Amino acid sequence: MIQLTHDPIDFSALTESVRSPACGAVVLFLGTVREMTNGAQTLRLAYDAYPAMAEAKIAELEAMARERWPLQEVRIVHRLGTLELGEVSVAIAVSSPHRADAFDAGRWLIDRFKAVVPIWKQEHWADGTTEWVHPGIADPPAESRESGSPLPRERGQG
Amino acid sequence: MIQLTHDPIDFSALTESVRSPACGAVVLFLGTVREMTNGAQTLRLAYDAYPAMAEAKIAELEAMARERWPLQEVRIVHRLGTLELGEVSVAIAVSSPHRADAFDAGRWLIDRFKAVVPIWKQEHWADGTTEWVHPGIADPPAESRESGSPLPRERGQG
Amino acid sequence: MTVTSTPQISVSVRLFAAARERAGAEVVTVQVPVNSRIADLRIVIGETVPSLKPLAAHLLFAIGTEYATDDAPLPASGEVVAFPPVSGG
Amino acid sequence: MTVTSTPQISVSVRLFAAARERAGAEVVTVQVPVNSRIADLRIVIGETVPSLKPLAAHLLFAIGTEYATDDAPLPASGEVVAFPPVSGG
Repeated sequence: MIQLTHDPIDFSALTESVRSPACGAVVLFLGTVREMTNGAQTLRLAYDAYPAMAEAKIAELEAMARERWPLQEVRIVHRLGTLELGEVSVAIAVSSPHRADAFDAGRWLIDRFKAVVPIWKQEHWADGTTEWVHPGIADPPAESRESGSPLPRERGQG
Repeated sequence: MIQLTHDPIDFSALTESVRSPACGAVVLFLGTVREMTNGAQTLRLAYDAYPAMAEAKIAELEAMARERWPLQEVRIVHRLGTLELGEVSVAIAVSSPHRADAFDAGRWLIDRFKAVVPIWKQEHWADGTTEWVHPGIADPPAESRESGSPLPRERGQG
Repeated sequence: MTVTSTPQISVSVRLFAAARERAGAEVVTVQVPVNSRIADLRIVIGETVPSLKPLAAHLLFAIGTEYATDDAPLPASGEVVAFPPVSGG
Repeated sequence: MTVTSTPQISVSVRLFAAARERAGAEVVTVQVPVNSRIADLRIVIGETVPSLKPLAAHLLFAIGTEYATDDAPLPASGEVVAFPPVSGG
């Protein structure tokens, strides 16, 4: 199935596709584009990826989740390109006979996704600047507002 | 909004309605009618409620969740009447700036819902019998298959 | 000669799920001594409606739309709700 | 007179996100001594491409579609992927 897409994510179809009479529980997680981050206003986000590795890592995460929890269906989709405020960047849907497993697996999947899948977010701030988000390197919004920062503010592609 | 309904739950509209540019996370939980429970096969379920109290308790749960977590939107809907295998009995959708709060709140809401909201499930087993599910009174499927049980097997309304 | 007895009041108990099915009625009316509490009603229900006896210890009670614990006094309305443990979701 | 030097190999490093933007290129090619490991490449990248120096300590490396740790030998293909910490989701 498609794991990376430039089109809007059809989370309804995704949720529908994991439902099963074998299951008592479905958990859907949506990541959406938030306007405010630590007081800084976002206009939109751009997502870039290393697609082959991202798809391989997503497949690995699904396999690991299936080893840890009795999951019936697992669907993971991430969107790339430019996303407006409120749009869905990532959708993870899982189904399981019992709800504890569905919640645990859904949460583990998004946590691990954000740690290992090679996808990057570029903030397009309301002040007209852009900035790649790279956790652990710096606190991006704060740094971007300082002058003389050791990591000069990134300039966007558009 | 409608919290109890005899119609199929439109979980897509429910999810859509909690999305917000103020939020980075949406969690949707669906309870669905599972075919097998401890080896016993279900044909369908019937749900009954004490509607006024159920709605009051659902409103209370929403208010308590909003005190505990910074939630933007909360939607809780439970279906009543007869449900076929795989159909959605309950849908809980929450949105929050950050995902940990959305997961914690979603899980807390369904756990508390199942403990305090006056709604009851009646199993319609594949062997033609029916049985109200009342947690803590007995292990329903096991007991229902014994003769001479102190709680004689319930007979269904249809 | 007059037999003195504790004054009784009539309480309507609205039932749900297995309790309603066992009783064969949506509402049962029982007599309890004045100043009774929910705990007293629980016992009386089991004695008055034998089909509810196996459930009586497990029944949950509500007054209006609020749960009522065993130490709660019976309401002036004389209307109480009783049901077995919930199983929605 | 001949100057002896360690034999060098050429490594193509494919970049993403801030690393690509800083380098101004999707791929940079650097020379490293034979038998180098990822840790050596990390140092050479920072020295060869000054705009990547502030990122070098934070770069993640991959060979093909698998993460490669600092102790991993450079691949025979001479192709490596490098990017800053991921931020999808």
